[in-house]
Amino acid sequence: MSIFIDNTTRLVVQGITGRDGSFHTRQMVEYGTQVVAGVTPGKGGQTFEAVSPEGKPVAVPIFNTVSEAVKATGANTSVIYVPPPYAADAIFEAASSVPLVVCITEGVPVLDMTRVYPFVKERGARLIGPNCPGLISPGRAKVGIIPGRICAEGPVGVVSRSGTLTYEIVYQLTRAGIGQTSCVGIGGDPINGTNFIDCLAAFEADPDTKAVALMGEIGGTDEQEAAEFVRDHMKKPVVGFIAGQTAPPGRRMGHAGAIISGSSGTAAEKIEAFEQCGIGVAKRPLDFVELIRARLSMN
Amino acid sequence: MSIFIDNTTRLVVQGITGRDGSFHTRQMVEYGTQVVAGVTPGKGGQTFEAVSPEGKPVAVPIFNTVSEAVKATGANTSVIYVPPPYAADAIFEAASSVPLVVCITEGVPVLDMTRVYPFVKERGARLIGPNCPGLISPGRAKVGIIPGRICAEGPVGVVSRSGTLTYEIVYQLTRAGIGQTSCVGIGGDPINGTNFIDCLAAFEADPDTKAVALMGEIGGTDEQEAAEFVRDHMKKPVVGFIAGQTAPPGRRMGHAGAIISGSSGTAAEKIEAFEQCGIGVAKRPLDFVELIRARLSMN
Amino acid sequence: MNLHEYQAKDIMRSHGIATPAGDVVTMPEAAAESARKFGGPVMVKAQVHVGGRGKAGGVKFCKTPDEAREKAAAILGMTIKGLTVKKVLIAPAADIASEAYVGIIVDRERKKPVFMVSAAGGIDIEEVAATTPEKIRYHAVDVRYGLMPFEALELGFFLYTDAKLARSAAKVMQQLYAAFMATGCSLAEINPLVVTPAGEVVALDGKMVIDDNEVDRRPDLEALRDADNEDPAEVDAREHNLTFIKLDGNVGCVVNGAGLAMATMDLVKYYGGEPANFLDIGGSSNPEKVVNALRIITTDKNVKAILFNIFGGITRTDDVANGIVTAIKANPLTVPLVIRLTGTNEELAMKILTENGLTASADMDEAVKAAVKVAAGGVAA
Amino acid sequence: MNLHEYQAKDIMRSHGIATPAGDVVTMPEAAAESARKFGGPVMVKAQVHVGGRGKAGGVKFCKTPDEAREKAAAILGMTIKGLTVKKVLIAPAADIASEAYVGIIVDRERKKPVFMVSAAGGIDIEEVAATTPEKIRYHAVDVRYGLMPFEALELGFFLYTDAKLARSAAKVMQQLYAAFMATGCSLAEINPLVVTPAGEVVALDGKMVIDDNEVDRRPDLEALRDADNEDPAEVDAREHNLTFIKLDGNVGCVVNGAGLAMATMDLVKYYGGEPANFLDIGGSSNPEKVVNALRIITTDKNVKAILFNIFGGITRTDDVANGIVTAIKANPLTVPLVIRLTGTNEELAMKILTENGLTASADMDEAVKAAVKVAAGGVAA
Repeated sequence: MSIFIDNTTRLVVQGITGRDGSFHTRQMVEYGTQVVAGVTPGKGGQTFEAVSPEGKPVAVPIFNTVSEAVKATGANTSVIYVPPPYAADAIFEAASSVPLVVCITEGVPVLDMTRVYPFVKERGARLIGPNCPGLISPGRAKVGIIPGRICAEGPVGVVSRSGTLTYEIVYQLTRAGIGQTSCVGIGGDPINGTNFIDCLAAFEADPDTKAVALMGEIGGTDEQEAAEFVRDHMKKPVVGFIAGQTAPPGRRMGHAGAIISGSSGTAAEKIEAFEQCGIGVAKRPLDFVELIRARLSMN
Repeated sequence: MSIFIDNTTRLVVQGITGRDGSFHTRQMVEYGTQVVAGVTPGKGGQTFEAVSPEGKPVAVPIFNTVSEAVKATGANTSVIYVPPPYAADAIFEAASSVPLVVCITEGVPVLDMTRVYPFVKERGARLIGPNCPGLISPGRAKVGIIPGRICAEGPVGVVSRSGTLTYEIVYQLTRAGIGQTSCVGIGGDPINGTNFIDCLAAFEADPDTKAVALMGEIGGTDEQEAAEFVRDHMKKPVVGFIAGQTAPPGRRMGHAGAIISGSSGTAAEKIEAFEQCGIGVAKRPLDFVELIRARLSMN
Repeated sequence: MNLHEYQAKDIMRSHGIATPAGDVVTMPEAAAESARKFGGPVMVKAQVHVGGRGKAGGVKFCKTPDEAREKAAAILGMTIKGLTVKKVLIAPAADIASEAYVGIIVDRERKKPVFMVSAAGGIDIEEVAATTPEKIRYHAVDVRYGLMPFEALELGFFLYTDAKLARSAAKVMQQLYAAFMATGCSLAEINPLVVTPAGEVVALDGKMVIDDNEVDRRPDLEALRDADNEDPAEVDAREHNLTFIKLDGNVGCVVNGAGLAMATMDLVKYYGGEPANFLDIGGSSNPEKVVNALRIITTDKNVKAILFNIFGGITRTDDVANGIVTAIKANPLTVPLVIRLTGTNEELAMKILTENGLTASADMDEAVKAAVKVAAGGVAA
Repeated sequence: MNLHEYQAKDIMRSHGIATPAGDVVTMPEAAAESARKFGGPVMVKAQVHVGGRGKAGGVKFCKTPDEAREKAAAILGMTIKGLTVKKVLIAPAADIASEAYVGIIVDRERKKPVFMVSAAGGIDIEEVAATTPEKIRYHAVDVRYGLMPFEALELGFFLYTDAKLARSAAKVMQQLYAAFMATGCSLAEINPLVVTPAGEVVALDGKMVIDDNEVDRRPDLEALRDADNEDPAEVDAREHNLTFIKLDGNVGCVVNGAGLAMATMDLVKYYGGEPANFLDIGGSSNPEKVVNALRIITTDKNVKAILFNIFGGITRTDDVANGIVTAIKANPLTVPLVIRLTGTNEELAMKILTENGLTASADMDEAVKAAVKVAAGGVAA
């Protein structure tokens, strides 16, 4: 089992002919994801060529609009690789047609997100991102840009606000022989569609997930709320890490959301929340391996 | 029993110091309605004088905002007598604080209502109107402008799109000794907060209501949908009337909603829907008396 | 409030929609001059607030300035559905590759502005809706979010398979939506939306209807009104805060409230008469309104009897009685008057009427029957 | 992106907010001239992108033009929190009856713009929030509907009991909200909002921070940037699509991805070192980026070792290796270099480095430990 995506995922790629979209579509197809459609307005009727895990050519049909693509192919998930000024519209379009939308685009204005967020909720859709690496359920499907070969099937759920840091930790877990049910990058922006709690709840409900690794960052209070959720609603063990312990206040550390405002959003208060709520604290990425291993062996 | 308003109604009047607001507030208080607050920005702290049914002076406190009024008095219903350009904002304000909002104002732009409608729904509030006479539950409370003395307590629920036509019919019923549980004017505008079906469902659920009188008009398809609802979901008898049988197509008959567009919205098709769905058809207002009487005696 | 084609096009142009330049003229010679200026074939189009101008002969294609003068002379002064043509629009005749339809109305069922678009434009859209409904696509706009770019593009692709045209059409959708909202419309329509041989998407005809409730709060919209092109009695009534619609019967009706006014007309018909009008004096009971109502009704020479039907709620019936007395003292009536009054201050009203030699009934059916009878030549009640 | 006070006020003024006229000057004599023009006492205010100007001595009250010249001379060239003051704003000193605070921020928890208003203005709002939270009212705006008039008025009445002042303040709320949305802000603030003795509501100081993501798509906003008032290395980095923040340590870090960059800094600290910077080369692996990153880092004389930490996902590690080789061939390094590379094309990258006399580790902890050691004066790895 896994969360959000699996073998039944039928993916439409918005911006399939763009630089990032085309590269990652090939990667996703190669990983075995069922990419059933692409969307690029004006290229409807063309096809996009990729190669299956078995080395066979795959021709993905391209449509002008998401609604056409969904109608023709039964897509149930969309991934968005369009430039920031058009990303909000792409999310609106996707959420109008499919229940799961993954937006990779970095640089979406936060005021756009104040409109996107209620829209997606009203539609009853789930948005992951924006500004995220997407997600992967090893051996089943990947949607986004997480490198497939660093992952392995196994019992750990991974959820993170950042991209390459997630890869680092997943890679270390995999090298140590600890595989994953699903790895979800929720994104580093101040407003995103899916938060830690959504993922923790899904992992708690997933029978195959035995432990969860959570990578937070400075900024906001999502990690504190996640910690309370772990304390109040989770039976499964959780190990957490906070990036940005050395970050100075008032400076945005790359991610639009990674900023310590006044006295709030510091790594120290998040780590304290973890400790108080029974979350194992990894002081450095490498610590995940032993902390997770210990918790898995307790089961 | 009654629908929407009764002895527990605690009313705040928006625009209490205006020409219409002050007149009708006195009428409502005199009828025995619990008018607990008024709102006129800038007159907060003053009081509005009225006279109770027992002839005693009543001092209604005035507030600057609805939220203050609700906080101080526990008001649970608002009635709006403010000029059309401000009516939409008054509805937004009311729906943010109380679950029942009655807007009397005539002339609210329909594009304002396209924003008001989803807002009220999101808040889980009920809006009656705009451009309506409000409602009355004889012997319990009146909210709006329906003259109290033409009504009497009894077993008939009344729902109507128009004002004085309703008075006419209620008056004829009352004169014939047939009283009412509640009389609701839902208003004559193309977009209003509460429709026939909402009221029919409430009357069906109200144990004291034994029959329903429904006054429709040309324009739209609300009466047709109401007829289907009566057929599919109501056990209680309903008698209906359609005003505008002689109205020419394409001309708006006073009410913004009373217009026959193309071949739809005619009185003939509405009357046919009534007949097909088992609604007794009053050919003229006077016919209500005998049609209702016959149905009440069958119980 | 209906706008003329040229006014609708001006508004659309100000929102960025491409629409051919044209001149509005009132004299045949000016039409010829305008045609000369455009230097090619032109259309001469009657500017009246009714549909079906074309079928009525109000739209003509002219190859030369002389022809434009001739056709303009024929159209100016023409009567279309009761309205006299006082202005014509002279616009260059367009070379058309395809014709589509784009319209927005406020839909009462969905409670939203709804786009209707069809590649089968140029003709009556109601006909398309009735005969080939699959050729129309409807799209309801959630005004909280506005028309989203992807929605506009979906509509564009419904009209054109070519991506460039679809994008141009999508832009027109956005612009028309902006114009619709900014102008407080209940309807905005481009029919036809054409593609020129050069591949441009152009609005060849435009129609807008503004919500009267918006006009009330916005003087800038009131300035667009062409009272010249409306029934003078209706204009007169509106200026005195009365709602009046002329009909073809002989029983003049004065009623308070729109629903009761319609029901009164219906009852006139029920008893074998024909109403001469819809007239709602509204909720306030200023005697002056009654005076104006009587003045307007009596200008209709078809009226053979006048029926008052007043249910006093907010309206005080004594005010109405005073208004009637004042009006007929100033201008004695030449047709019989039947009065029904009940409700607020009914007794006082009856007293005022009696003192002035008038009688009244408290019963609606009785009064309507009497009015129908006297209008048909019977004796006054 | 931070705006200067005078820029924020210009934008507020263009949205209708009353705010005193002022002159931005760069020379003391011009300050005196401006003060002469205003003809009364003035404020001389440093225009720098940091808070706490007042406490740092960057805001002064001056009674005469001579005093304005003197104070301007003192403030111009002053360094506040590392930034040199190059402009001062000269504005008439206002006679103040009361001071309030009005701010809007995008709140990540509510996912909406949130108003914060307080009658206790003129001082640090975070202090008010900490000590007397009941003096602040928060109001989240649903952007689908915008700030509604009744909401603005509620906020107005929270500030002032007088209805006229409350209405004036409500108008300011609407205008500030409009400015906030139109300018793509993440913060907009008026502190203080004052009432003049004449009863006018005026913005005496204004602050705006624009969302960098908005700046990226709107050249009109980019034009407001004052690169003069930012760290030159950070400006340089931004112009080359790198995210760089200077810190006080001695281990220069080059990392791909913000989260990994922060984790790398943290690990430097964990092993007893101090990071000299945050530097994210992003997801794309153009060798040119690596060249620029090295150039920017090596301008910092505190840097005693440079650490690369690259996890190749989208980023191709061979591109990074090529960038390193190119950069050090052009400008040989004067400090030791420690490289950690793993992921996409890792073997090719290792080969490129080895051929050029460089070594690399695949292990993050090992590399960080080595970098800390050499920076502290140990031997290069």
